[in-house]
Amino acid sequence: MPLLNQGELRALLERELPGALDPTRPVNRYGNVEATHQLEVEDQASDTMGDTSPPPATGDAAAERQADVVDKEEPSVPPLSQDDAVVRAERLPDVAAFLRDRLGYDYLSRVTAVDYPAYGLIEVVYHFYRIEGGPGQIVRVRVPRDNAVIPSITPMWPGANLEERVCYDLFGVHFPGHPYHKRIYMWDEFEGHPMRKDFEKIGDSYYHFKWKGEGGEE
Amino acid sequence: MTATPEQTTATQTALQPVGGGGVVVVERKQPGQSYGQGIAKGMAVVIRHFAKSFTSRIDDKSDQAGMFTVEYPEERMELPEAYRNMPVLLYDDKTGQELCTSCFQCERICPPKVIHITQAKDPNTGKAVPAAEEFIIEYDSCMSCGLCHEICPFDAIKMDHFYELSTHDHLAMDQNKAALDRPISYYQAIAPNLWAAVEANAMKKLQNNVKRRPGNIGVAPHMIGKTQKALPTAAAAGAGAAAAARPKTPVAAIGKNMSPEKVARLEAIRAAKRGGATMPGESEIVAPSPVASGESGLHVAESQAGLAPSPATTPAPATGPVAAVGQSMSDEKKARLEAIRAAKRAQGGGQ
Amino acid sequence: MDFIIGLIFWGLSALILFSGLMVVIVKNIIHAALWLIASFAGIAAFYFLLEAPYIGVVQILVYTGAISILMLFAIMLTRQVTGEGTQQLFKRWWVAALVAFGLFAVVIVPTIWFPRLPVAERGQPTYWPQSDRAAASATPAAAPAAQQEPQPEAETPQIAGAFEIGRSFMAEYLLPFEVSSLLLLVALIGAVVIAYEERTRRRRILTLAEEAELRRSVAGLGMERPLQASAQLPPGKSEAGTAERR
Amino acid sequence: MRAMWEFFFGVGWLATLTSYLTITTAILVAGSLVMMLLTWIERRGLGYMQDRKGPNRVGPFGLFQPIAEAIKTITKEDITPTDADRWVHFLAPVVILASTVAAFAVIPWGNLIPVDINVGVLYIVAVSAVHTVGILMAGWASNNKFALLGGMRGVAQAISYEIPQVLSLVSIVMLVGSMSVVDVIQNQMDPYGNILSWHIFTPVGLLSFIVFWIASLAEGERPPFDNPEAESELVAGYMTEYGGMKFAVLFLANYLTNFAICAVTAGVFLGGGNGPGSDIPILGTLLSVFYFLAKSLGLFFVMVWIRGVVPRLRIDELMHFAWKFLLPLALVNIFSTSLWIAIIRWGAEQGMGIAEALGAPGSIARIAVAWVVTAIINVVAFFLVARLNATRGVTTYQATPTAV
Amino acid sequence: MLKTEELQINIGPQHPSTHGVFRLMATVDGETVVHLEPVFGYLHRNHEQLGEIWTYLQTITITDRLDYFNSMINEHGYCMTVEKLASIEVPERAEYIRVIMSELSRILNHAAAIGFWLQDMGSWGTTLMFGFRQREMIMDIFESVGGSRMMCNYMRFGGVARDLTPNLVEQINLFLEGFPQFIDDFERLMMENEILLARSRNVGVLPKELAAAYSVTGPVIRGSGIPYDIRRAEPYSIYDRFAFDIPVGSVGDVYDRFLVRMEEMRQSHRILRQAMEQLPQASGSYINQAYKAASKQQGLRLPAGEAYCRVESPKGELGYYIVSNGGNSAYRYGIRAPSLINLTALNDMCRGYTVADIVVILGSIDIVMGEVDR
Repeated sequence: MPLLNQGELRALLERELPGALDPTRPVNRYGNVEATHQLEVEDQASDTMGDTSPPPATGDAAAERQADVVDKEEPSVPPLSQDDAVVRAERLPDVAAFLRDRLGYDYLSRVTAVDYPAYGLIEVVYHFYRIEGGPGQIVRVRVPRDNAVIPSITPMWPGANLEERVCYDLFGVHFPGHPYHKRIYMWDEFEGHPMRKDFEKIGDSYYHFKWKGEGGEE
Repeated sequence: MTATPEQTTATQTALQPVGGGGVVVVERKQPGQSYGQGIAKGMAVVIRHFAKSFTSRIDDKSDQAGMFTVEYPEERMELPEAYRNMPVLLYDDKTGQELCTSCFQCERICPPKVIHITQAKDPNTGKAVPAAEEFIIEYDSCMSCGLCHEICPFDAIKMDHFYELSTHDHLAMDQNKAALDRPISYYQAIAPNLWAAVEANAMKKLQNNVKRRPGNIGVAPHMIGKTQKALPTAAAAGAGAAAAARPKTPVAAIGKNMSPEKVARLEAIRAAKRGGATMPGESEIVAPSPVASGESGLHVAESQAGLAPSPATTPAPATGPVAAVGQSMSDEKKARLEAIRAAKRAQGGGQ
Repeated sequence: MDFIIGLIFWGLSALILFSGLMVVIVKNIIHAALWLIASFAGIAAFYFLLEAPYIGVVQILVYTGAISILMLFAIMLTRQVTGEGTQQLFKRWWVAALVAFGLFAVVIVPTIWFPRLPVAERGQPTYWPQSDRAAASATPAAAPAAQQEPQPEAETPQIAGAFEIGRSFMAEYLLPFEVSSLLLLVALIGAVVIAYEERTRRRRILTLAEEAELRRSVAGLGMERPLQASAQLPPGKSEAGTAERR
Repeated sequence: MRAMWEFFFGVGWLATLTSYLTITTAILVAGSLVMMLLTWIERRGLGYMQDRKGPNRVGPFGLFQPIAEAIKTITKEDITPTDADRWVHFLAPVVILASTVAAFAVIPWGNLIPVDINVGVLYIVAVSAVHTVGILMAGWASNNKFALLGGMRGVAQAISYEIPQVLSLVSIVMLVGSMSVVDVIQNQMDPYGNILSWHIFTPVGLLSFIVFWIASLAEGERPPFDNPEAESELVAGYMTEYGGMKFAVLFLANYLTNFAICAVTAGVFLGGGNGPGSDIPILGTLLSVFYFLAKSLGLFFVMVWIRGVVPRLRIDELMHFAWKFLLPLALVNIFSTSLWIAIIRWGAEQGMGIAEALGAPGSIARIAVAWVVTAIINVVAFFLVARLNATRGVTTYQATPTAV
Repeated sequence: MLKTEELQINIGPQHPSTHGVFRLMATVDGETVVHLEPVFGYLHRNHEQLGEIWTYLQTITITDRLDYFNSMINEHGYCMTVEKLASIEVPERAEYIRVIMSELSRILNHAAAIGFWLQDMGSWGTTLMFGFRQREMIMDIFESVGGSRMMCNYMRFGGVARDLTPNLVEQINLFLEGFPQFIDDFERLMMENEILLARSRNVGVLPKELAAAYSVTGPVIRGSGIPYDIRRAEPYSIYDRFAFDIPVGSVGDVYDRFLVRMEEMRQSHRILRQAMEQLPQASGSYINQAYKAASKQQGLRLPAGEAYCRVESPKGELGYYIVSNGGNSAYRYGIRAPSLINLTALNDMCRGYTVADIVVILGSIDIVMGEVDR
């Protein structure tokens, strides 16, 4: 079947699997609005899918943008791409099956989690490719940071097994349905997820590991 | 070994071998054909190597059998020029002047942060002097990546070829300046071409810096006694002569790959700066447009190396970060600057 | 010369008796087996002392080499080794002691009654069954010329040389020789059958390729939906799979 | 030897005792020296085969390296694992070394013969059977999962390779007529010059040499059969829990077994000690010892050569190989040996009338016919068994239908 | 009869043949493997967080430490991702030098991998020594070019750090001259060895239809019969200028994977010969002049956005995923490590085989712990 180019996947998914796409527009709590705009809570249903141009920045945010003061303490947060297929978490397995069975993208290359504390969410990026070659497709799932739960696609794609465990271990994204849902690098009693932006970095001084029971220093 | 290339039946669009060549199925050995002759072949190969390793040595890369061992303490492999093991500081043989002007570039770029420099102060005026008073490299955690060697604008820090560093005294691994200093002739011996490429530039910069170093400040510790406070005439003459040979405009040397009109505008800015007038051109941060404005990242205020303005694609020359300019001006100039900035913000808002 | 042989004899017999005793006394059953092996070695040494190297070597090969391994394997693979649990003496130990003593008496009385060992006189083979006495007496005189064994002019003839045994297997004792070889053959085949039947009954673990092939043949299922990642076909299914494929 | 000591002590039994003791110490000292030479040959030979130098730092050409190693292993701490069977752990190396050294009692060094019992060949095989008891003791007593697995494997391998080893010797004993090692060597001294009469140059002897050599490689745990201490899977097999002196003893026993195997092979198949000029009275003995050592060390070099080439056989393949390849070959070889003897030696009264037509027993024509007949049988058997094994699968996993 | 219950065996983390610090908990029934559970994390240095703290130039030094057998290919992948995001144009000569170094690194890796595989099978190092001798020669080239044998730190954004001197070009040609004879030696030494055939035929079979689902890449997937090679599937750099074949296996067992590696060495040699012929005509210098100065590289600030770029490393598909927020260090720096993903199939491949086969199958996947644990 013909290779899809970048924007086509969104349209196709919308038509084939209604409700699979994730309509929400995350807002940036620090007002760093360069790439986001107000959450239109009210028009949830009649969301205009079509417009893929970045939303206009409102007046005061732009001014704030100018002042280098903001630039100094809070590093600017990269924009969340709009044109890729952003899928609702619970519909991910269906989208993955759709991609493989109908569109022929039968090779999952990469599952990456990216932490956006500014938007209050974790975005998990799936890269699908065809085994015969050619450019691939990117599917994104955005889940809130505090309870990040995405149904695991390991039962269908055994290749995602270890990648999902890495996302769980370093980012805290839970994958119900994963055959071996345990930490991959850290030891099981480790608390916290090291790759999250808010995981306190302590430079090279020794990390005092607190056992669950004692809660004491060492 | 390779059977005839057999095209796969998969869709050809994606897998069209542009440069030619297809897919070849590797040939497997059928069972039941071998009665030990496979092992016999292997033994033939091994015994040939056994015999040859007595007679010949492998010295160049094309022959495949013969003695390969280099017996380390007696015979040694000769190291290529670009070999890098541990950074060392260079000083001029004659005058004993160190090339390092403590510009902190290497300290900033060092990934494991093992270089620690303190700048020398002029004892009487208390002003900063372009020389390093104390220069420590923690040899035990330096990974010899060579980034300091590449970024040093004065070619003061070079990668050495010395790898027998084992010691039982861990503290000695924090090498101070005395332990790090090597004469230029030493580096010239181990890496002639690399030094020849940078020598002219390094020597010229050394002359500029030596002029601003009172007394024995920049001299390598162990050379202080030996060299009479030779006036830099002799060295300067040599360097000067070399410098004269090149075109006179030192400024051009800095922005050498820039278009002439940009050089002219730069000249104007410099003249204005010397005259204390404000910056004629408007200073604004180029919005991080998708096209990278390879803005030079030198945020460092006190660097005298001058900004090498990058061939910014946007018309307005990015004159470097706002903060750097504002520091050395009087307060009324600052107020005027503030006014300009407010006007810009208002104008910018409408963009 | 006799003094040294006497010395060796008493030493060896002490070793054999001691290790025999230890077999019974020691708690750990592996140690008991090892003491038994020591006594076998002692007996082999006896044969060498009696100038019968062939029997001595066969004793080493068969007993110390093979049967001891058999016993050790059997002990190791069957039951718990360090025997703390088992208590040493039964309540009515004296009955066992009485019976043991009775048997010992039965053995020791004839040896004491006939002081002289029935050692062969010059040229006369030892006590052999009547029927063979005639045949036996013929052999030593006309030893076949071709294969004259480099016979040291030992004072006493070879009581049981390798040559003697070989010849008698093919001559007088041909029938028992064949019957025993048949017996061994039956035992061998029995072992093979038991091992083979036990191997097939065990749960056969399918490799990935066999599973894929099985999945294709059993359900004709296409491969759109690959296997559960690390799940494995439930044992029941694979059992049925193997039985059916056989 | 006895006469000399009698002169000293004048008392018969003491003289024999001391004479036997001197012979034993001579064998042990010479054995250990040769063992050190073997380790040196192994490491330098393997080195040069891989285009690198072997140990050449300690002493000239690295000759003192084995001594350095001996000192190192002896000075290492000698630990016994906790709640291991202390006595059995201690006794295992003793049993292994004892069984190996005992085999040297019968091996003649050229013309110097320690003791000549008329069941020499059988004695060697019997004593190496005791070796397996030691392995099992070592494996069981180390109280370590890996050691137990290694021990079990070692015993299984040793037992299943003992049988082809013995059967291949049976055909040689049939050829010679007596089991004494000295007679076997004597038989190879026959009139047609010294070299051609070696057993290895008869088709029967050749096949029995192949079977015996491969089976002995397994008996001495040499690659490709070094399963018991297969580093890549079970760390060090039954030797895992041994350190210091006990490991040195195990190591010594291992190399002594290898030397014993080479010596027996040299003796039985290559006419150990026979060579041009080995029958001169005084000089001959020296020469024969030299020939014997040259042949044994040459065979050991072949062991090192094989070690440099082949990977290790898996334990189940190893068993298949023994029972389905070596054993049938050994049996076929016994059959062809009987044919060889029948054609060459037997006359009319043994029912081989037609052989009479070819001439007197032992004549050239008879030998030629025997050569042809046995050669055909052996070669056909070799290829038939090899093909059967290859197709019926020495490997346990049948070739599943290719997925492509 | 004899009831055998399953035995839990730990292979590693200190085990001679686990290619680094890596533990395998194997449940074994008799000699047959029932279940295999790899345990990672012994060499975890949180490489991805370092990429987020350091600037882009500094991160090049740690990409060498990912798959420390071929640092050149790691750097090549990383630099291509940054150049794609910052749209830096790479001159032709630099591209040729990069391809030459990558292919040399591929030969180095395959020669060593086959050596280690034989070592796991117990062949006492002959093939390993021959493989390492070839590796030594290539590392001499890397040393005179990059400055260090393994941690080359040689590639920069827009090209390479140093040009090829004429002497070096001559050294490479000498190496290519002697290489075919090395491969024939290597092949004659092992590939028809009966014991090796017995140990590796039909062992660790990964059927073709399952290979894609496990998303294994590199020689493992090509061994199963799928011609997936990124140099051909999605040609990057100037690979589309060279004619080379993709070797593919038929059964998908351990033996096929190593025949594929052997053939890949021949193909790399073929690419290298073509590259060395076309090198003199390549235009441009060894680095994009705009980015020649180290200060330029250090100060590079990528525009906000993300890029995912894939490279064919000898172990499989090596992918770099960089999300940038406009600053001079990455906001998120992720790596697709081929060794880690290839291990997903290890458990299913080893099931049903013996303990001795686990080590052989692991050797055929050819993992490096630096890349698995990151």
